[in-house]
Amino acid sequence: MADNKAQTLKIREFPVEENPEHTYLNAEKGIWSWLFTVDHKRIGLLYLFSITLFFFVGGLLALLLRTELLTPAQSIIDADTYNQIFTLHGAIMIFLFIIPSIPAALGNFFLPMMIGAKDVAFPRLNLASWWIYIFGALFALYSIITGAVDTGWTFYTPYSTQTGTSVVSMTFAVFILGFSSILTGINFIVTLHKLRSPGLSWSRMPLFLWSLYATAIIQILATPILAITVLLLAMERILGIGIFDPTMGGDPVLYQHFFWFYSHPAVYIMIVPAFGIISELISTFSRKTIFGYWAIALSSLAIAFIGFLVWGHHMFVSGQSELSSVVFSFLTFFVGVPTGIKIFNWVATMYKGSIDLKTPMLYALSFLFLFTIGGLTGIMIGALSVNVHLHDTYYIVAHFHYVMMGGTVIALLGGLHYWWPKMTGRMYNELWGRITCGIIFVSFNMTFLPQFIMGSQGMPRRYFNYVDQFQGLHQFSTIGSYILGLGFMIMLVYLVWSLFYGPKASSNPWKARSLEWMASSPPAHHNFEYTPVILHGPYDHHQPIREFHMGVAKEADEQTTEAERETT
Amino acid sequence: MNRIFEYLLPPQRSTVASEVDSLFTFINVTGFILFMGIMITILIFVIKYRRKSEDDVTPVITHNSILEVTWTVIPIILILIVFSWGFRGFLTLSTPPSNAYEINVTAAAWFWEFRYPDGGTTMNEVYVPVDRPVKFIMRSDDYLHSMYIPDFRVKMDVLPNRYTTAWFEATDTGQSLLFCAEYCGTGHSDMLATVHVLSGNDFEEWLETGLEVDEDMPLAELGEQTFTSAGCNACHTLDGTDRIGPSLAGLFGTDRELDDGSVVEADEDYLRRSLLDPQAEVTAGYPANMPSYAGRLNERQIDGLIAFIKELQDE
Amino acid sequence: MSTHHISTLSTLLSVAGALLALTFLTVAVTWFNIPEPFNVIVAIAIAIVKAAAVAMFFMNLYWDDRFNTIVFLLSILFLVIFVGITLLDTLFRDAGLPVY
Amino acid sequence: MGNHSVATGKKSHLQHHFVDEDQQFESSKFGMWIFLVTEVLMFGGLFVAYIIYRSWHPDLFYMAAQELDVALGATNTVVLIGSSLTIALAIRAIQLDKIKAGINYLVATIGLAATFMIIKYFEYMDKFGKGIYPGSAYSYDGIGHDMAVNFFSIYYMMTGLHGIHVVIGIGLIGWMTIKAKKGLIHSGYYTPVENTGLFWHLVDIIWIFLFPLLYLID
Repeated sequence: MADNKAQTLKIREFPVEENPEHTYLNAEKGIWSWLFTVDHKRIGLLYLFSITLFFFVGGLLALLLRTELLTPAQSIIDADTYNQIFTLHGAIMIFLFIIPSIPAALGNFFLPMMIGAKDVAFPRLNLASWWIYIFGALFALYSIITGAVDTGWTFYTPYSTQTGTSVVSMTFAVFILGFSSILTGINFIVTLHKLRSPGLSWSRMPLFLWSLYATAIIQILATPILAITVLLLAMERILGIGIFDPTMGGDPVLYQHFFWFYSHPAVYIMIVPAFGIISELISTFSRKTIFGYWAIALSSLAIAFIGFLVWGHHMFVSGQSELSSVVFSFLTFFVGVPTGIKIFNWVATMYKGSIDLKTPMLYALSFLFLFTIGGLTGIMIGALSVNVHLHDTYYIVAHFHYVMMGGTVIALLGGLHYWWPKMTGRMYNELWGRITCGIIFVSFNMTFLPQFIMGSQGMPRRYFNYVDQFQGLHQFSTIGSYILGLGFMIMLVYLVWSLFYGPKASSNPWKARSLEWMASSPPAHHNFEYTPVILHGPYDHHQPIREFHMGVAKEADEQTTEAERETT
Repeated sequence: MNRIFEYLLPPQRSTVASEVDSLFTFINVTGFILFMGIMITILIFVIKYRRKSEDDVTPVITHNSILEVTWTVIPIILILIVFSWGFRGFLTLSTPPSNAYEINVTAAAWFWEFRYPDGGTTMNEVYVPVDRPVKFIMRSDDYLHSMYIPDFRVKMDVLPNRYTTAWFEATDTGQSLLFCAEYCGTGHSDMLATVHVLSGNDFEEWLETGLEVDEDMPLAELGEQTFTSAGCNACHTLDGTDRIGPSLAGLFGTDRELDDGSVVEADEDYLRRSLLDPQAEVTAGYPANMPSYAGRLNERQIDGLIAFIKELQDE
Repeated sequence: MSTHHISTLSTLLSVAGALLALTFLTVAVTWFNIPEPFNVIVAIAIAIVKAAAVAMFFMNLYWDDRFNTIVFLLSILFLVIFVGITLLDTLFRDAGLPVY
Repeated sequence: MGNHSVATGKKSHLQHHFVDEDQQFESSKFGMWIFLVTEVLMFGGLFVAYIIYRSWHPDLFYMAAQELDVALGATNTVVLIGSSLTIALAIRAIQLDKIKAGINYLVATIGLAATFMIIKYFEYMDKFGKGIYPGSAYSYDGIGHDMAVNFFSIYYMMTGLHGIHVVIGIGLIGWMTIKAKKGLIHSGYYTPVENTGLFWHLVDIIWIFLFPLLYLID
């Protein structure tokens, strides 16, 4: 990778410019300078805007579903519409929101900054990936207009090969979106390998980057299987090739293997980046070195790897061989170990820290609460005999919402508040931030705790109509979901408000130590006007902050002062 | 404590239920202890180590091997316990006793059909003896379905291309609900059946009499009974509102416009053809997904249904 | 670092020659009826040797950064995982083969 | 590891965020290798389907493979190996700044790739003539196995996806030829042609496996 000979670099301190005049936001003007930008920060914001849009669309659909479930049988929409809406809710939230959410929005913005690079390795590919994403979204929209899809986001055969809805165009949308995901993954891996600043060894990489690295690896290895799966599914409908459809000699369980070989690792594409954000938040707001750096970093990779061995735990009652169910169940539990290690490390990081309960930290603590529930209920449904009872019930629905929403979305919100001043140069209202976090935390539990109870009582999922005994819990859950929706609306309002009226943010409001905070807020067009040199780890809160401002002195720069150190 | 778990779970009405529930309880209790441990620790830390001033100095603690090994090993031990416990229950669930009473189950969009060893058939109702293992040998006519009886803690997908099996031994008499747990389209959430657990004598008696079609029952009344027992009500209403198929109210004698544009009168012959070969003449505006009832209904039941539909016309 | 490797003419030609010879070999072994499953094993073994030759000498992995080789082998590893665990299901289903 | 030397004067193809040409070349090639990983896994899905159906119906695969023409398959293997050689020679020529020879080798590669597609076309037409189509259009009854269509579905998916890659490869190599003619690639900057070469060799490798798996079942 590099020349092995140690080089002596002349370095000096580069103080951060407060209230910068030239930033990436005003480097170029006009809508075209945004839509066709190759600046990773602007692409990150394009993604942020898109995922927010789709999050609200998906959320509205969810509220519609919850409203329908206020009463058994029909309340406002009919069964077919209900089926289409829960399919769209799942497909939009997964393919258009949560998979690109943290990596493509926050990752794009901060990955190059955190390693002191000017951009990702392939900026044009990065832009292409966003356009492909938009193109895929348009395809999804097209399939909604031409008859929607009612298969569930899992597209299980043979229902998906026989239903009258526009499955083919939806599968092509998924195919295209997968491509976008792959390009982001390639970009991240190459950037992390090849573009790190001097001194930024693997052991000094922020944990957010380790988690993005693990995520990118999963994206590379799993997404192609999704591509071939949906391609086969589309061919099944177009040509009737009969790999998956039993009426043509195919095997529907084989489809489930194909699907989950992607989709199980995909849940780690969704959650692993969240782990990274939480590591940053807990260390920064405890102002303390992270506990067990390597344990957290390597457990991300371990989760990524084990995640590929456990897909069959979605299929314990699918008719796969009992032998494979047993093997899958056994392997499944080993995802729990590295996940547990992370949680314990985060808690240990807070020990003897200097804990400041700012909004991002409140989200981090909410994450610990909700994600631990999500994880422990995961152990529950990994157990074979209990899974037989709980599979395909609301217990599963509650479990994955606790992991995906209580985990990923909460971490995303934490990260969004944490990096908001850096991205926009403005501070949001702290009080409203904390209130909203409280509202979301409480209403989230109101929405999904009852679903655990319904599930263990035997309420199957994807039910338009239900047995009367569940009505009370359903109504409680629906009311919770309304408050949850309200919480997100409040957040949207105060964040947008801060863009215009928020006070100007300093370059490092949280006194964090990782490299992105050493740039001005908002950052300059090329992030750093110098090549940063990294002397300390990203969590070395005991080191003076000026030692984090080191960079390579320009050759013409005569002021090369005291700090002249050797680095490899 | 017990009350909580009684609330959380459906009643235990099969032999495996207690085994499954004990693991459910174990994981919940251990999980709760772990969860509370973590949350209380966090709470203590947050209160005790609250930031006092902007100049707080924190100690550099990078790791602690003993602690880290501990919190790696203890979870491993716990998950091994949970795995083997779950495995044991799964072995029970997936090995039906050889003397089990076998019932053939066919799932189709959107009803359940049960065939008993001596040739009788019921739809959306299944009668089983208490304290005797019962094995379902299941197959689907179309999509994936899943046979789920919460009270018995059994669930198994029903596939179109091969047989899957599930078994249970009910422990007390009464009724339990059977759900379809694998999403299968429009009528998925209405694809329910009732499990009647009868005592040994009652079951024998039911086999003698219950399966026989009551020759004395008036045709229309038999039709009305068949309308629910055969699952027609999953798709057709009697009050004029549309569901998946057209409502049957006032249908008899009207002209039906078919999806190929032709028009037929809904007379007795048409109704019979619709039952036995539903795809041949599909009413315009409705999906062509009604299953064929050929071989599922006997002659008297078909006549009964026709009589019942005719009667709806008169009212 | 010699990643700008320029292959010699003789390397390229001899690799191509070997590939053609192996192609002939893989067809030729089908003329003798090797019993199952050895015929498949022989055919795949020859294919692996050919693929390795292409990867090492045409795609320059032999001279390249070792990490690229690891990356490439990683794809094979995950494919093996996919096939291996799926076969654990398909080969061990009680009911045997799917009925048409 | 990254930015060791401070960027001095910028050279023609160096993008602003790379420190030097070597870093840029290494990054591109590394990116290409990762992309090849996704290609391997995507084809891999089809290989998995192949392996599972072959394990279920070994007799079918034997019977159906008799319909394929080993001679044509072998010819195509030779053609693709030849094209791999010519593109390797093209890269070598460009590395040595023998642009003219490089262009000739690239054109030869396109010629061989086209030959491959033409042979494939005749193979497909021969099958279609007999009614051997993928999926429900299948109407050939010369194979006494009721799952016969299944083998050909897999056959068409595998060779079809491979064929699409050959066509994409032809496009890429054509583009490289134009670039070379315009003098845009030379010993100082040949990254695109190197990556095209990697892509093309992968297409060859996949065929190396398809050939014995589909044609040589005995």
